[in-house]
Order: sequence, then C-alpha cells, then structure tokens
Amino acid sequence: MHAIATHIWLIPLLPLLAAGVVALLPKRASTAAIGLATGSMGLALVLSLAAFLATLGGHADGAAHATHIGNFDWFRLGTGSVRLGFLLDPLGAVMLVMVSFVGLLIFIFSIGYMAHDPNRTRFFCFLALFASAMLGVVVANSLLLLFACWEVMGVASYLLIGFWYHKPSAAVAAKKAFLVTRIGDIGLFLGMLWMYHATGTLLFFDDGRGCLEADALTQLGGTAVRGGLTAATGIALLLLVGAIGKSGQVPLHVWLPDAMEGPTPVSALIHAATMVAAGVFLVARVFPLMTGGVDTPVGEGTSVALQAVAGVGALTAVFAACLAVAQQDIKRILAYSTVSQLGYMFLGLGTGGVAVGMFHLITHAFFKALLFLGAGSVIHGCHEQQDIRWMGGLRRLMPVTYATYAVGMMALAGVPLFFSGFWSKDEILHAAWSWAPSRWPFVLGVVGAFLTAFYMTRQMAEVFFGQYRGGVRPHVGHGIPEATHGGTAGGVHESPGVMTVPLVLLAGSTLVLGWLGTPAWPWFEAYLNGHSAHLDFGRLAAAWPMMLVSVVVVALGIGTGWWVYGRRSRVGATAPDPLESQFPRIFRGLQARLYVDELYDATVVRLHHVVSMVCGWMDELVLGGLVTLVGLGSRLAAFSARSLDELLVNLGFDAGCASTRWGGRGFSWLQNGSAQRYLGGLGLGLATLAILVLWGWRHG
Amino acid sequence: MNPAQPYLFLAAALFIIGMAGALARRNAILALVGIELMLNAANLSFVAFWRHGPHPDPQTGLMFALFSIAIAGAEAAVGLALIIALFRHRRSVSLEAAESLKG
Amino acid sequence: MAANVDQIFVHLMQMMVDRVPDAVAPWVRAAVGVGAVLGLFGLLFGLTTVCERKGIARMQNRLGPNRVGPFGFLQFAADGIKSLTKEDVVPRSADRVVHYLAPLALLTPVVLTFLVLPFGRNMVLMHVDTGLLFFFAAGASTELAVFMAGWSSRNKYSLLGAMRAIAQMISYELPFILSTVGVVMIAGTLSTVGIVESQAARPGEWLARWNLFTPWGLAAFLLFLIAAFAEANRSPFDLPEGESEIVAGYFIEYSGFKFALFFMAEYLGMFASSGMAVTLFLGGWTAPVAALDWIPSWLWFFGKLLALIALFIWVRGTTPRLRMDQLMDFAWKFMLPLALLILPVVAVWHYLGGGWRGWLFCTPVLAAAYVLLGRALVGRRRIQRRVYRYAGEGVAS
Amino acid sequence: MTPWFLLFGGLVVVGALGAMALRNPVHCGLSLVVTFVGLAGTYLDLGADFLGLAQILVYVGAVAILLVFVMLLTRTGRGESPEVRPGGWWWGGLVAALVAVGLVGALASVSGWKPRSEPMTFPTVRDLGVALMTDFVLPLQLVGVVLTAAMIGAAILALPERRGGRVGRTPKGEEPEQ
Repeated sequence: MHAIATHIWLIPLLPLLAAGVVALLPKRASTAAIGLATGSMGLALVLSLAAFLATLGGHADGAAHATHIGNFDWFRLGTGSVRLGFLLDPLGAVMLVMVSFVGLLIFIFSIGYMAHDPNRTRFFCFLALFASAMLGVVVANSLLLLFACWEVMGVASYLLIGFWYHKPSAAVAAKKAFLVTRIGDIGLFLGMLWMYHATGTLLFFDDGRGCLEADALTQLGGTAVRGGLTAATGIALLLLVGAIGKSGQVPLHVWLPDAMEGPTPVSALIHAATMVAAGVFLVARVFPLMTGGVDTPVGEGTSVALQAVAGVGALTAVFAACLAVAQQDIKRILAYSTVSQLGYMFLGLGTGGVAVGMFHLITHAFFKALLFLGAGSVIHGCHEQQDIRWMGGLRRLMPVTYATYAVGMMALAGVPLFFSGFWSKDEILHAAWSWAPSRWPFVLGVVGAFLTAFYMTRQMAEVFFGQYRGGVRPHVGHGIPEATHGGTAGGVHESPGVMTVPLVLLAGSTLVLGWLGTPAWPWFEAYLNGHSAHLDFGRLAAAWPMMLVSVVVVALGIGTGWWVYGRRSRVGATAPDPLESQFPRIFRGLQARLYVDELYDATVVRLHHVVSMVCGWMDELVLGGLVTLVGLGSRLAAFSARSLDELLVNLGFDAGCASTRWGGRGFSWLQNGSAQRYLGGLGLGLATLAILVLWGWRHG
Repeated sequence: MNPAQPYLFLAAALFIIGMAGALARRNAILALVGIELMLNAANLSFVAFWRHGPHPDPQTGLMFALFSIAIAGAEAAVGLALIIALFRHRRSVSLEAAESLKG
Repeated sequence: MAANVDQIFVHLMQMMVDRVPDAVAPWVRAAVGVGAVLGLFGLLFGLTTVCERKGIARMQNRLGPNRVGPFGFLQFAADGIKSLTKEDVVPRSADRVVHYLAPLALLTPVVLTFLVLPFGRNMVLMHVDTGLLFFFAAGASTELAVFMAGWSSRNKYSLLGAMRAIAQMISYELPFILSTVGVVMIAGTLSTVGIVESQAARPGEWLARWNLFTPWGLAAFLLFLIAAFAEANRSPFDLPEGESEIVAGYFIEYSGFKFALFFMAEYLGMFASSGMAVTLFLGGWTAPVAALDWIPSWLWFFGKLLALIALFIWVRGTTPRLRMDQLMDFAWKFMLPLALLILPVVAVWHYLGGGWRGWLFCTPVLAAAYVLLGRALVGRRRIQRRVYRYAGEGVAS
Repeated sequence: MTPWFLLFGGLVVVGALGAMALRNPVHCGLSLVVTFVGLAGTYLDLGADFLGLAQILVYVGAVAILLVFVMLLTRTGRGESPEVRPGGWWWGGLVAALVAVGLVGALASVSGWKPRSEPMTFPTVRDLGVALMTDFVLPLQLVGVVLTAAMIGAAILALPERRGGRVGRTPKGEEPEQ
C-alpha cells in the first residue's frame, strides 16, 4: 500500500528513462527501441494497477480520502524553497490506469502500424516521452510540476504531429497545434503565477498548507479583485483557459482536427485518449478552486468559473458535432467528435461535478481510442486512404475491424444499456437537466447527442456498407508500392494481429466499463468520493425519464443517419453527399469548418500582421525615421526661412538657417552606428548620474 | 582615510583609463581590452569592499568577483569571435568597419 | 637517526635563518630556498641534457658526447660556457623590448612553479592553501612568453612555431588540469602538501595510498603525463620546434645566453611537471610500502623524479612526431572526454569507498571509455602493419 | 597602504596606460598582461588568494592569450594607421574626465566609514567550495549555462560561413570565397 504510494514517481519515470535511452539508440536499433518503450509502458501499467488497488484498499478501511502525498524540496533560493511533490488519490489512480492501459495498447498497435516506417526508433522515443509527461501530469502534486509536464507533453505532441515532417501539411499542423495550445498555456501560466502570489505555494496538498486545501481556498475566496470576482474565480478562469487550449474547446479548437496529420496511433493516443483529456483532468484536479473556494453542493454550480466551464463545454459539444457532420476525412470526423465529447466532459464537470465529467472522460478514452485505432486499421488496410468517399463495403473485407468499430460507434453514439458511452453521457445530461442556473446546456447537450448519433451512423454507412469505391485514384501513401493492390477490392486486407488484438481488448473494455457508473450502482462516483457503492435499483427508476429522452434522441439520430446514408449507398466516390445536394450552402459551410480558421486568419493573424507591421514601422520611425524627421523638419524650417529670407529680407537669416540645419545633422549624428559613440553616451550618462547623486547627497 | 579608499581610487583610475581607451581606439580588439579593464576595475572594488567593507560577510564579495571573472571570460571569448567574424567580412578590425549598422 | 637524515635540509635551513635578525629572516629563507632550488635543478638540467644526448645516442646506435670530462659528462659545462660567450644576435627588424623580455617571461613562471612542490617531509618553499592552483596559474603564464618570443622575432617560422605552440599548449592544458581534479576531489584540498599526506600509508597499512594504485588514478596519471609531454613541447608533441619543418620554432632568432635560457626553461618546465606528477599520483615523498619508510623522504621524491625524467628521455628517443590535426584530435576527442569522464568515476569511487566495489565499477567504465574513444579517434582506419613499398616495385596492385 | 599596494598598484596603472596608449596592438596586449598580474598581486595582498590565482589563470592564461591569438589571426600585429580615431583622445578623454569627476568626487566625499567591528576571517578554498555548492549553487549553474552558451556561440561565430547561410566546417580543399 505505502510502497506504491511513496514510489508513485516511478510511473512517469520509467517511460522517461525509456525515452532517454531510446533517444541515444541508433536508428537501426528499432527492435530494442520498441521493446524498451513498450516494456516501460507495461511496467507503468503494472505499477498503475498496483496504485489503483492501493487506493481501493484505502476506502475499504473507511478513510475519507485515500490520498497520499510525497513532497520534496526542488531547490532553495535564498530563504525560500521551491517544492514539488507527487500525489496518489482516486482521481489520479483511475487516470493512471486509463492512460497506461490505453497507452500500452496504442504502443502495441503502433508496432504493427509503423512496421514499415524507417524512423520507428524516433517515433517510439517520442511516444514514450509523451506517455511519461502525461503520467507526470497525473501524479503531480504541484501546479509547477504539472505545468512542466504539461509543456513537455505539448512538445512531445508537436514532435509527434509533425512526425512526418517532410509533409508540409504535417509541419504546419504541428506548428499550429503548438502555437494554439501555447495561447492556452499563457492562461495557465498566469493563473499559476497568481496562485503563487496569492497563496505562496503551488503544492496542491501539503498537510493543510496546500493551495487546494481549506485555508488557502478560504483566503482566495475571500480576496476580492475588481468586477465582483474573487481571486479564486480569477485563477480558476485562467486555469480554465489553459484547459481549453489543451482540450481543444471553442474557441481554441482549431488545432485538434489539423493534428490528425500525425500517424494514426498518435491521434489515438494524444488526440483522443490522453492529452486532450489533460485539460479536463486539470479542471477536475483544481475542482475545489473551480467551485469558488467555498463548499457549494455539487449540482448547484453557482460559481462563475463552473458556469464558464459548463458554457464552454455545451457550446463546444454542439459546435464540433455540427462540423463533424460534413467532414470527409475519417480521422477528421473522429477529431471533431473528440472535440465535441470533450465539450461534454466540460459540461459534466461544470454541472455535475468531478465524478460525472471524469466518468465520461474514462469511458470516452476507451471507445475513442478504439475508434481511432479502428480508423487506423481501416486506413492501413486501404493503403493510407483517409477519405471516406473512397471507402465503402469494408464490412466484409475487414470483419474484426468492422465489429470492433461498430462497438465504438455505438458507445460514442450512446446506444443504450450495453455501451459505456450511454451511461456516461446520460449522467451528463441528467446533471445538466438538474442544473440550476440555466436550461441551455441541457438543450445543447441533447442536440449534440442527436448530431453525434447522426454523424457516426453516416460514417459507418460510408465506410463499412455499400461497395468498395477505392482503388481507382493513385494514393499518396508513404512507402506502399502501387503494385501491391489490385483486383476488385483494391487489395484491402484485414490488419495483422498486433493491430486487431488491441482493438478487441479496447472493445471489451468499452462494453464492461459502462457498468461501473450506472445510476443503479454508481461505483465510480463513490470511488472518487471515497464512499462505497450500494446497489439500488430505485435510483434507476428515478433516472429513467432522462434515459428515455436520450434513448429517443439517439434512436432519432441513428434513424436519420440511416435514412440519409444507409438506404441507398453511395454510387461513386465523386458523387455528392446526400446532405450536400439537399442543403448545399450549409453543408459547404460546415465542411469548411464554419470558417473559423479563415476567421482567425482574417482577424487574429491579420491583426498580428498589422501589429507587427506597425511595430516595424514604429521601429523605423523611432530608430531611424525620427532622427531623419527631426533633421528634415529642421531642414524644412531652414528652407522656409531661406525662402522668406530670399523673398523678403534677403539677408540676416542665413546664419539662423545654417544653425538649424546643423542642429538637424547633430541629431542624426547621434545615431551613427559607431559602437564607441554609444559607449561614450553610456559614459556620459554614468558621469551625469554620479554627479547628480553627488550633488543630491551634498545638498539633499 | 579608510583602508579601502586607496584600492577604490586605484579601481577608479583603472576604470577611467579603460573607458578613455575604449572610446578612443579604432581597433575593435583594443576597445575590447578597454572594456576588460573596466570590468577588472569593478572586480577590484568588489574585492576591496569584501576586505575592508563594514559588513562582515566572509564570502559574498569574493563570490561576486569570481562569477564576474567567469562571465568576463565568456564575454572575451564571444567578443573576440565577433571580431573574427567582422574581420572575415570586412578584412579589417577597425570599429569604423562595423558602422554600417546605423538607423 | 633516520628522522634526522630525513629532516637534514630542514634543520640546515633553520640553523641558517636563526643566525640572522628577525626582520630579514623571511627574506633569507626565501633567498636560500630559491637559490637552492635554482642551483639544484640547474645542475640537474645540465646532467639531464648530457644523459639525454647519451641515451638517445645509444638508442640510435651512436656514441653521443664522450670527450669533455669523464665519459663526456662535463659536456654541459662546455656548452654553458660556449653559450655565455657567444654573440647575442638580435634581428634588425625585431621588436627589441619584447625580444629581450621573452626568455625572462618564460623562465620566471617556470621557476615559480617549484615553490609549491614538496621535495620531502616539511620541505616545501611555499606552504599555501592553493598550491595546485598556483602551479597551474604559473604554468599558464608561459604561453604568453612563447608568443612574445615568436612574435617579436619577425620571422615567419618563429611566428608559426609560436602559434603552433600556443594552440597545442591551450589544447593540452585542459586535460592537464582536468586530470588533477580527481586527485583534488579525493584529497579534499588544493594544497600540494595535503595531497601528498593524503597518499601516505595509514598506521597499520602496509601499502601506501598512492593515487596511482587506483583505476582512475592510473588513467589520470597517464593523461597527466601525456599532457605534460605536450606542455613541455617534447616528442612526440614537438611540432612547435620541429627542426625539419620550421627550423626551431619560436626561438629561431635567439642565440647565445638567451637561447640557453629558453633551453633551460623548457627542461625546468619538464622537471616541474614531473615533480607535480610525482606529487599528485606517485605519493610525493612517501614510500610505496610502509616497510621502506626509513629511506629519507627527499630521496624518494628525487628517485621518482629521476625515473620520470628517464621516461621522458625514453619517449623522446622512440616516438615519431604527430601531425597537427592528429595532435588536436587527440587532445579534444580523446583526452578531454576521458579526463571529464574520470570526474564522475572518482565521485563514484569516493561514494563506494574504494575497495573491491570501486574496482569493480571503475575499471570497466574506464576501460570501456578508453576503447570506445580510441576507436572513435582512429575511426574506420584499420591499424595494420606498415607495408613498405620501394621504388621500382610494380605500380599495379 | 602597504609597499605591496604601491608596487602592484603602480603595475596596474602603468600597464593600463600602456594597454590603452601604445601604438602597436600586440604591445597593448602585453601591457594588459602587466595590468592583470598587478591586479592579481593586489588580490593576493588583500588576502584573496584563490581569486588572485584564478585571475592569473583566467586572464593571463586564457583571455590575454586569446587576445594576442586573435591579433595574429586578424593580422593586426603591425598596427593600422592611424590607430586612434580622429579626435578620439579628445572625445574619450572628455568622457573619461567627466566620469572621473563623478567617481573621484564620490570617493573623496565618503565620510563616516565604520571600521570593521570584528576581525577579518579569511575563507579557505574549502569554505569557498562549500559556499559555491550550497548558497551559490544557482549562480554557479547559471554561470555554467552562460559559459556553455558562450562557448558554443563563439565556436559558431568563428566557424567559416558557407554560401546559403549554412554554418559549418568547409570541406577540405574548398576555401570559403571572400
């Protein structure tokens, strides 16, 4: 019990060491690299499971919170010291298990997926680095450590998205992801600074002195800043900005779909299961702060920060779902769906508290990883084809992928009873319904649920039903020779076992996980709060109207989807989308992602250009222009004086003229590029200062 | 006269000589020499204050001078590398050769 | 009795100082000490030159000096008189002041380095806390003198020689200094006396604790010795003076007594380096085994010193000259990394407390580094027996 | 004011004057060495042994050598004509004189200097090392970073440049075009 709690730092350390060692390996030692990275991840999973079991034992013997902390001095600066720490609590433990389990499966999947890539060694180094940073975020007991891991994660994500850096689109996408998340990170950083300023510590828990504990929270909640906000709210909002950036919420969602340029396992690992969940996790971690520093009952959600969380979440859920409807790229659809589901998580956090949001996070991680890996398998089978218009009929060609994908799809759509997505989404909708401040999040959530069912049905119909439409266009894959595929099915094949086994495992967990959080047996919530759960079908009875609503909505969504796409399957790859022929303008608008990128191009980027132009211009003006201007002005004065002179008096002003001109030249003489003149200026300044001080000293 | 004052006067003299030279010489290397002299003057006053200052701190002044020496080493290395780069472009180490960078 | 013999020079010095007034006592002590060192090492210098010439001659199947004095051993006196009486030629275009100052600027720091060498128990001229640093500070100043000599002669060979010498001395100064840091880490002091004392046998031990007897000490000793060869501009690192390439390097334009001064400074520098090697790694004036403690400490020191000088002569007689790029590669790509590696190894050794665990860890690490660095240095070139091809053999093949 | 101070102070001033006023740059560099040696002596006189030796090791052993080496590399050994900017001494002297007025005025007007209350304790090398590893460990690390950066920067600056902006070693037998 205590052994794992005090050695919790081993979990992120192992993949980090693996990454370090792999980084030093030569390129050809890919087998060793794969073994090291996967092995370290496996060990991390074992340790995570041990940690998880330890927290389970914690509340069996009646402890309120099975939280273990280990803090240490990082370095000392003057009299103060900067402290870091590690932490194991149910929230972290469940994340640890999820991250290491999904991570391990994705590592294994990558072995097959990247089998032909010459740079496998580098890839596994980055993967391990990423996993280490993510696990570090989970076990960090200090906002500073969390931030550091958070940034390492950002770097690793950048490296992985741009892994195929020879593709310009990948390089651009990596840069975009990095820069956009950086905007969020500024918020997080500012929040962190503010937190340190206000409480003097960045440790979350420190025996009553941590910044998430009662003393600090009361102090923060009691400190009013302007606008009627408390310091707690301010910090919470800033941290929320960081979470928004990392989790791809509106308005910083633009990077996530582009990030699909990376290899598919990366999309599964980073942009479905783990990294984007870090934002949600951050909000969950600082939840006491989010509630405004006072213990409001969960569900009331009166604090400004929580309202912002819920608002952002609900908006994102619907917005991204709309965009997902019109995408053609199998991974982009999933990407927008991820954004949308993350919105649900925020909605759940904002309206229902930690357990609701986290439950959806966990279930979503599994089925979205499943979907992404399924998509990867499809892409791999179709020779790096990503456009769903060029697929079709894969049901017969890739049966395992089809079956597991269907499980993932139904979980995501929220098909009742057997699929985890149903239970977690239902809880969110339930919480949103009973949320006091507003009914809007609920309405948006229901609309989002409908859209989710709709677009997932569309995707299924396009990819797995009908006839195979590929094999006509030349492919833009990497390293797959053209000759390997022929025949009617274009050489589409089921993926090897190393790729399908993770799929099956993930599908299994998707089916099982839902039962951990049904209203009848809310084990998950109880686990996070440190109670023990009781089986009670009465609660199920109380929840059934909401379940009915969501069942109806999902049925409606799937029905509509099937009616539009499934009835008649698409004839050819170039045929227009049925929706496109019905509502061309709306569809194109959605296809173009509602022009958000263009909006940013036109506003933020343009503004940035303008600002930099203005800066450049100011620079010229101040450094060069001003001097010239002064000179010119004096010359102008001189010229007019001379004209006057010549016109009127014709004598007397010549001298004045010359002296003014000399003055202008004198100013530009200051800026003559001679280092020694500048040094002389420094010296003169020093002398003046010294003499002034001396003067003041004598006479002051 | 207190015991530190001669050393401080010496440091001032060194500083002034260095400054005059750094301002007057055309040769960039010698301007750098002048700046080194000024740095050394600062070091000397650190040590003088450490030895004779009123505040009985056993190490801080020395440490300051020690770090200053280290930084001055780095400064000389980078400065001289710059001069070599300048020489490669202009075939001259005269500071006037570097005056094209003006506003 | 043994103790008296051991301390005989200390007693002599004390007797001499006791006879003068207190005010001048420190000056007398300093003057006598420096005088003794100069005289002793001057004599050693003379004898070494003769021995070297004779030794190398024997290696090259010649006779060497054999006319002046018994077996030619007074040759150095003859050479000294000759150089004192020769005309002192200064080139017309030379920078006279600098040209004149250069030999002095070389000799002074070299002589200063002897101040901190402990020649025997209680026999050190300047007992300071920062002895090792003093040694290196003085040693570093010699490069400037080399530059002065080379530059002021206004001769392209001397300038080339000076530049070669400076580049070489700067490059080898790093491993020279770094290889001693391990010793400082173990001894915990920069004082040369303290370092020697830390290598003496503890009561009850039969073997002394020379740093040479540890894996890292052996490696550092070899590095230090190689760097010392280079610092002394001796074969195989004698590029700055290569007669066949640049005539005589930076002191081409020196003649007569000034030339003799250069010559002497070089040999004194070699003695100082050897003395420091003895102090740092060979236990200074301590006996290797406790049973031999009765032999006077200064005998031990000079015995070790003479052995090292013999090694210097032997190496000079048997190794070919390196090329400039080989010289630089060797310093930067082999010696510097190895010297840096020794530092963590020493730390681990200290942490493990030496003993068999220390050996178990340090030896493989150092050996592996040696092999890997060596292979990296040699590169893909295979070392093989040299094949001699003579003119007239077939051009094909 | 000890005789040592007079000796070393004299060396410092004479050396500095020479370093700034001699015509030949190499003479200036050598004169600078005299200043450095004088300063090291002053430090020793003040009781800062370690600092004095470090001064010799760093300045005489490295900086001065580097200076003269660069002088040789840039072929300024013969001295350029004119060595001083037109009006340079006038300008430099004026600024320096003003600074001198400020500094000397400040020094001369010092009053109420409290003598040290307790006897001076000179730190040993071991004390300095302990201080470097405890109280000053952060500056030490920073200096390490600065030195590393300076080393890399200097190496890159001094590397030959190739066309197309890439910095790197030119292949053998292909001198960079000037």
